[in-house]
Amino acid sequence: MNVTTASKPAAPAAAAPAADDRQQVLRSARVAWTVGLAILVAAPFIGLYPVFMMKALCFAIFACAFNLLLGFTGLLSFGHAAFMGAAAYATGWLVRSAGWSPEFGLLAGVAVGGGIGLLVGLIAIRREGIYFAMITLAMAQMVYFVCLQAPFTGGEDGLQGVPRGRLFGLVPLDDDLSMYFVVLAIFVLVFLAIMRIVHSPYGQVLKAIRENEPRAVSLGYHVNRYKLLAFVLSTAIAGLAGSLKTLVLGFATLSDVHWSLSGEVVLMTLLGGMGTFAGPVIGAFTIIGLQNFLADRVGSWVTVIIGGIFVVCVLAFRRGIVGELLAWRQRRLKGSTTPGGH
Amino acid sequence: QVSGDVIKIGIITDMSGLYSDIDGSAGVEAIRMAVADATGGSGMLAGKKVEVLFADHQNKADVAASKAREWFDTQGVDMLIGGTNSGTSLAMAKVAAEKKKLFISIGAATAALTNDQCNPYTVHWAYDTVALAKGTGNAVVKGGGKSWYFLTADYAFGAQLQNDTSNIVKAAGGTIVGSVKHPLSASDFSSFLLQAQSSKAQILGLANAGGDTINSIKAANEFGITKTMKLAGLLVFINDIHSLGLKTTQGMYLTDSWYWNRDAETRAWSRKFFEKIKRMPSSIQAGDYSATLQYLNAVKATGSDDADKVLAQMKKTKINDVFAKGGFIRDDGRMVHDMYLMQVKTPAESTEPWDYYKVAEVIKGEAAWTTKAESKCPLWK
Amino acid sequence: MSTDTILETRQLTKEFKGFVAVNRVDLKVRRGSIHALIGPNGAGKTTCFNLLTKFITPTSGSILFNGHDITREAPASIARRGIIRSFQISAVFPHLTVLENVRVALQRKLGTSFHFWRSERSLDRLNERAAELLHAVDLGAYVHHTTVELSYGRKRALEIATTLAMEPELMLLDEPTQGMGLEDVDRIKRLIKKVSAQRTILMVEHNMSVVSSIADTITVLQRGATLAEGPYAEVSANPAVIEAYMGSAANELQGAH
Amino acid sequence: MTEIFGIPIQAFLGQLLLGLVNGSFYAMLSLGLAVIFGLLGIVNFAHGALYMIGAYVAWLGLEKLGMNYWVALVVSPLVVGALGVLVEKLLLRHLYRIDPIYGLLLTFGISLILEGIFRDQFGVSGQQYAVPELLQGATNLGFMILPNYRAWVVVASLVICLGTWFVIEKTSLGAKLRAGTENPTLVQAFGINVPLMVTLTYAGGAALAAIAGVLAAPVIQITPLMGSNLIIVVFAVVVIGGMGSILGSILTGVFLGLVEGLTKVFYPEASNIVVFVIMAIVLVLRPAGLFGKEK
Amino acid sequence: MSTPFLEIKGLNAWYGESHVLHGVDFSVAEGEVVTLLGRNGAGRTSTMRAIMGLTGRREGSIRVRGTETIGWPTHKVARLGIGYCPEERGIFSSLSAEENLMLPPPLAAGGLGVDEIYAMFPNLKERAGSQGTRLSGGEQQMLAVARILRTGARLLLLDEISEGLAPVIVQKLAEVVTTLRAKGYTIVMVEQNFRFAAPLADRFLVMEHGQIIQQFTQAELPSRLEKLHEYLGV
Ligand SMILES: Nc1ncnc2c1ncn2[C@@H]1O[C@H](COP(=O)(O)OP(=O)(O)OP(=O)(O)O)[C@@H](O)[C@H]1O
Ligand SMILES: Nc1ncnc2c1ncn2[C@@H]1O[C@H](COP(=O)(O)OP(=O)(O)OP(=O)(O)O)[C@@H](O)[C@H]1O
Ligand SMILES: CC(C)C[C@H](N)C(=O)O
Ligand SMILES: [Mg+2]
Ligand SMILES: [Mg+2]
Repeated sequence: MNVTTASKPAAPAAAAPAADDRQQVLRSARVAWTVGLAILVAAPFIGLYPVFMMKALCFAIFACAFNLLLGFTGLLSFGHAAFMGAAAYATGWLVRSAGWSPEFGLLAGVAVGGGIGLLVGLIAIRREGIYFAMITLAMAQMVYFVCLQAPFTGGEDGLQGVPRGRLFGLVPLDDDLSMYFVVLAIFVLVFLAIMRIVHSPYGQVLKAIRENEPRAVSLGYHVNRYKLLAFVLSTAIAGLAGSLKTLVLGFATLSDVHWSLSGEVVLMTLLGGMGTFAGPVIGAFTIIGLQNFLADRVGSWVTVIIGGIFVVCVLAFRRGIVGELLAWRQRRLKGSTTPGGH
Repeated sequence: QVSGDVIKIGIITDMSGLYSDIDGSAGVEAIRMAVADATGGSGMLAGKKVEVLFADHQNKADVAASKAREWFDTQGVDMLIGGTNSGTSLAMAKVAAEKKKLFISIGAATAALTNDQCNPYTVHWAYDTVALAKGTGNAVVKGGGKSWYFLTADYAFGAQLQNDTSNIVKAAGGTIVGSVKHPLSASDFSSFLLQAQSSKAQILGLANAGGDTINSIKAANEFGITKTMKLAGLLVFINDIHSLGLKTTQGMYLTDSWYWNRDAETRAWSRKFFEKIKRMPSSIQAGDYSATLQYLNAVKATGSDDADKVLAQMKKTKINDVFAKGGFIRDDGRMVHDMYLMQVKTPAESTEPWDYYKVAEVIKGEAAWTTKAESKCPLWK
Repeated sequence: MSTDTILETRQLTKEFKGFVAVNRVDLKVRRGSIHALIGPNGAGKTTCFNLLTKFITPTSGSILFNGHDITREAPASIARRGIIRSFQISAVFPHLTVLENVRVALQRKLGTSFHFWRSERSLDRLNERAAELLHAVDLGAYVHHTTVELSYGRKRALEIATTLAMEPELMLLDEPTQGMGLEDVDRIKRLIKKVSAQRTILMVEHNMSVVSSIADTITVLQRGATLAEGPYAEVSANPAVIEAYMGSAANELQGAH
Repeated sequence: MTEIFGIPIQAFLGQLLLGLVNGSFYAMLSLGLAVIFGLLGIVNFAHGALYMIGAYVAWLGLEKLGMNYWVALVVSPLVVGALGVLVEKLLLRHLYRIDPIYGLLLTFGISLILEGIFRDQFGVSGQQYAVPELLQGATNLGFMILPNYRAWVVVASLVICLGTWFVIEKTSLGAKLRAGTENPTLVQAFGINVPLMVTLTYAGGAALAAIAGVLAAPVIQITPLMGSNLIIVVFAVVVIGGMGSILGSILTGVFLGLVEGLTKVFYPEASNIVVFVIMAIVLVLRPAGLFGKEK
Repeated sequence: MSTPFLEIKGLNAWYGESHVLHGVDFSVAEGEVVTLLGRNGAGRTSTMRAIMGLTGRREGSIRVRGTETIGWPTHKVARLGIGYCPEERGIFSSLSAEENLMLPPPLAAGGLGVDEIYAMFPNLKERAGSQGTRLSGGEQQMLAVARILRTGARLLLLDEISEGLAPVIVQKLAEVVTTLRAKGYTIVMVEQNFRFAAPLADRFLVMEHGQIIQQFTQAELPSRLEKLHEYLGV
């Protein structure tokens, strides 16, 4: 479905194919992209509930942002909800109480996500691996309590009744359909932006750092600066996801900053396939869809099922859905051409 | 004309959390009882099926609002009942108004639903913070409790209840010394209570509910707070008394909108309820029943499930059922009926299980609720 | 100090919780030479390397590179000055292609490494130079392979190519022939000799056939301290060195004759 | 003197004592985490869930079997320890050779499963557990009325913490554990069954969590979420103390409990975040934590 | 002859990707003392580690008293009665000297008693309470050897036990090995210090590039010196 890079902890999803294989991969990737986009464009007309689709797209953006960090940089942040949530609150308050227009609300969300990301990143980036995960988790909890207690966040009630307003003062967003296409457009832009980041000179360095950090240091890269930038980019995009979600649903609440959401986004990425482009999107749709579908049917078992998926993914399925697909196709391609080397 | 050829009633309430005893699945059962009674057991009204949907909002406003929106958009729900928790009701009220559907809040306490946040599609059925404050607040101040400190649940309900009670206390010549907020569903109240204790106030006003009230009362006993301060439970349900026991609660004053052991009619209905649930109904569960019954009667009368028509019909009909006598829906959406100031019996006075209250005072409809002068609701001007 | 000395350590010392791994080492590396660091296991060779590249911080002593005191500089800054190391265990970017491995090293000089908005195609102009370097280490045929697929020896060659791409003034090689078959050893030996033109090489190596044939100067460490220094012939005849490293066996055997 | 910095001394000492109670729980939980992390290198996210189950076992024992508190204090750690054996043998075992991050994720998943099951069974509204008869009542300390049970919690947890510390630092079993954290392969080369030791260590850590759960049962609401609410603070405690340091986790736990208590006196709004603020400061000044060793 | 105590055939071993043993074959009879010779990096340590199951992947056959142990977990191998004294000594810093000494559990009856050990290494008795890694290098080495003598292991794998030690201690260790030999222990030693190893061993094995390239007995030693010089050579 797309070009991948392997993730640090997981086994490699794919090796670089030879030139004609690559053509073939590109061609099938293009087909897959077109189909995916077509489905998204057609979604509201084929009976998919637009509010659900918008919510899922927001989470897809969130998961993509997270994947930029975990999948492409090798940093596991266990507090990503904080950035999404803080931005959601910021946008909610600015749009509702300060009367900002939606586009500025979104920009402010990006700034808030990135800004808090910078602060947290400066502290967390000093440690690696599980330490990094635990520190981000703890810092995020701090954001959570600030959101719980700050005077403008509405405490347990959250910020409610955030109007969607008019985009650029022109497009009224109250209509679900026009809102949907705005969300879709933003999603596509973010997706392309992430692809560009990954396939940029900067992305190359990130990849190198993830593959072998001491080596990257010895080549003269100040790796912490690169990681910090990745962290900030990721949190800024997470902020965008939060802001957008606030506009779509009309509220920002504590669920948006709660650590369980941080866990969910890890799962989305892991399930879809970290270090792949489409993985987080598929993961987000799967998890949000599953939650929606199961919530009324099985009650508390949703948590059990989600936990079960986590366990299965970690034990048996570390490449995720997209990663497995790619690996499977890789194996088929390998079967037909002789492997290089030696 | 019935939309989608079914009359769909949805209830979104706390089905698993600290308020689930007060409403929860038993509340859903009360609604089913109302459907059965309104349709003569057939489940069909004017040839259309009546359906009941329910969902758990987990005390989260966002979950409640999303579910409500989804139900209106995709399920064609015609009338939404909001269960416990003010935060969720305020959120659902906004969605319902946007979708122009009828929303009846039963379990939520906040008077804001029919005051500064009122809207034409919201009806508030059982009780509210103003009524609680007027009932219990006045009684306590009259009994000599002049200086107050509040232990307040940190969300829409707690703040509103504290605020409304403060107004009453001040109006009656009392003073407010301070307050401390605790999170909804707090696990340990000890440090909040120590804060309260050092305030030296006479009265500790509990502006919380359900499990939180139960636990704060217990912890207050454990830490000996009850020796220096008197507790005033501002919102106490019969389920709370049941789990705390009469020994701990005897003599306490509380205000409620309904009591199962009030008269023959309430007793008869409650026994039916008890058969199914093995618990006596709370006032909210009775309210669930009443609201559903009145709604379905109005649908039958108008032959339509259009919110505007049904609501107009409901507003012009007096409400006389097991829950309320001579009740009516005011322009701000408040269902006006009598409230009761009750005192908890001593263990000796109680003659049977669930026989817990003496009615100390019936607060008449006119006196119980927000007055026109106080109201900021534009619909009632 | 003379410009002839590219790297100098003065009383360089590293203690690990009371254990002195490197003890007052005064090392002088002459510009343009191949300088080997040998010594028994645990003598402190790798630790020395780690100190020079600041992967660990010295307890005391100083390090001078081209006359500048670099003792307090960050690892990346030291790399930027032109001291590049290779690792005792293979240090490549396994899931990058062979070409990309070298390009990552070349890329730094371009100054666009933080440009996340630019296409990676902007790096293509480095391909030619990268391929050139790969040819130099006989990896011309593997340019587009993913690095994991290479044999161990070829990975080490790639590592050297990557290191060369940094145009280091001083290359630090930690056991470049470790774990290799004979022909790989030979390839690497020739390679080192080849790339030593116009630059200085400091290497740790146990393989005496490599050391004896290409090293100009040898420093022998033992328990953190310098035991001997000089050209191979001299050092290998030093009884202390024979005792501590080359093996008293030889000594004994000779004596027995 | 009746006031300190304008705060009644009673409130001050009272909150400090409550802080000590909380600190005892932090200490016990972070101790278990430290033991598990030390030997297995796994950040046990499920620790909170194990703590929760410890409390539920006590509650269920009382409700269904009439098992009293003192029996629960023994049975619950056994049950939870057995659960720990299962978890380690069936799941964690497969993760030792890969990135430790997966251990964190796996135990996170496990905690979701456990929590979900208990939520389904018992709702989230919370169960009450009566204070055992022997410890009912309160002692008037003059500045506050201290429920006897809370005093017991402090004493019991300190005894348990110090006991664990003693076992690990002063006994031959502890010597094996310590040696195992330093160099498991060599310990195994001496013929010690390290995999078994690892299993038992995890079980032991789980049992510690369960004891904390039983101790907590009478003072808080027993809810399925009681563990996950606490565990993040405990993580912060562990990071501040220095991962894997036994004594560090005990001292830091108690210390942070006290700090929280103090914050409740002077600036209650910040009491929830003070631990995280301290964590940030400690990390900036000493990245390895207060008692941690530089790697 | 009876089954050898240790019999190794076609042993291959890897550390990650690097292939360090390329088909090692040899056997050691009960009560025999064998020394592995070779240059740095020849694979002697790796051979010992492979016997204990401490390398990465292994292939081939390792029989201890006739029991195939390849693929066994390390602790089971050890329980066949093998004591391993690693090159890096492996003294635990978080344990006191005495705790270090008492750490390995008994594997069989007949191990030396603590008193015997302290009699053999009086230094250790003196330093019993100090932190393991605070001991001097020589003391650490003694501790590492002493530790496995306590367990009753009958096959000892001693990796460079004379390394970095003062001549007196080396001498002491030589005495210890001689004593053990007299007691019928089976010993495989890796030694760089030929002067130390030469008089102790019954047999010498020469390794290069992860293979045994030469074997000869104590008696053949004088005639092989020339050749040895070349192999170990300088
Ligand atoms: N981080 C550390 N903490 C404690 N001791 C260390 C540390 N790193 C190395 N040492 C010790 O320092 C000494 C020197 O180690 P070093 O790795 O420098 O040896 P080397 O000369 O490279 O040996 P080899 O030839 O085996 O690679 C050894 O005794 C080692 O155990
Ligand atoms: N952990 C390891 N990872 C990778 N390679 C290793 C490892 N340990 C040893 N090697 C390599 O394996 C080869 C054989 O090493 P080994 O330690 O067995 O040598 P040796 O004969 O004991 O020599 P000496 O101890 O004198 O260095 C060497 O090339 C060494 O560098
Ligand atoms: C039923 C009640 C406990 C609900 C609470 N009074 C609220 O409005 O939030
Ligand atoms: Mg080394
Ligand atoms: Mg060796």
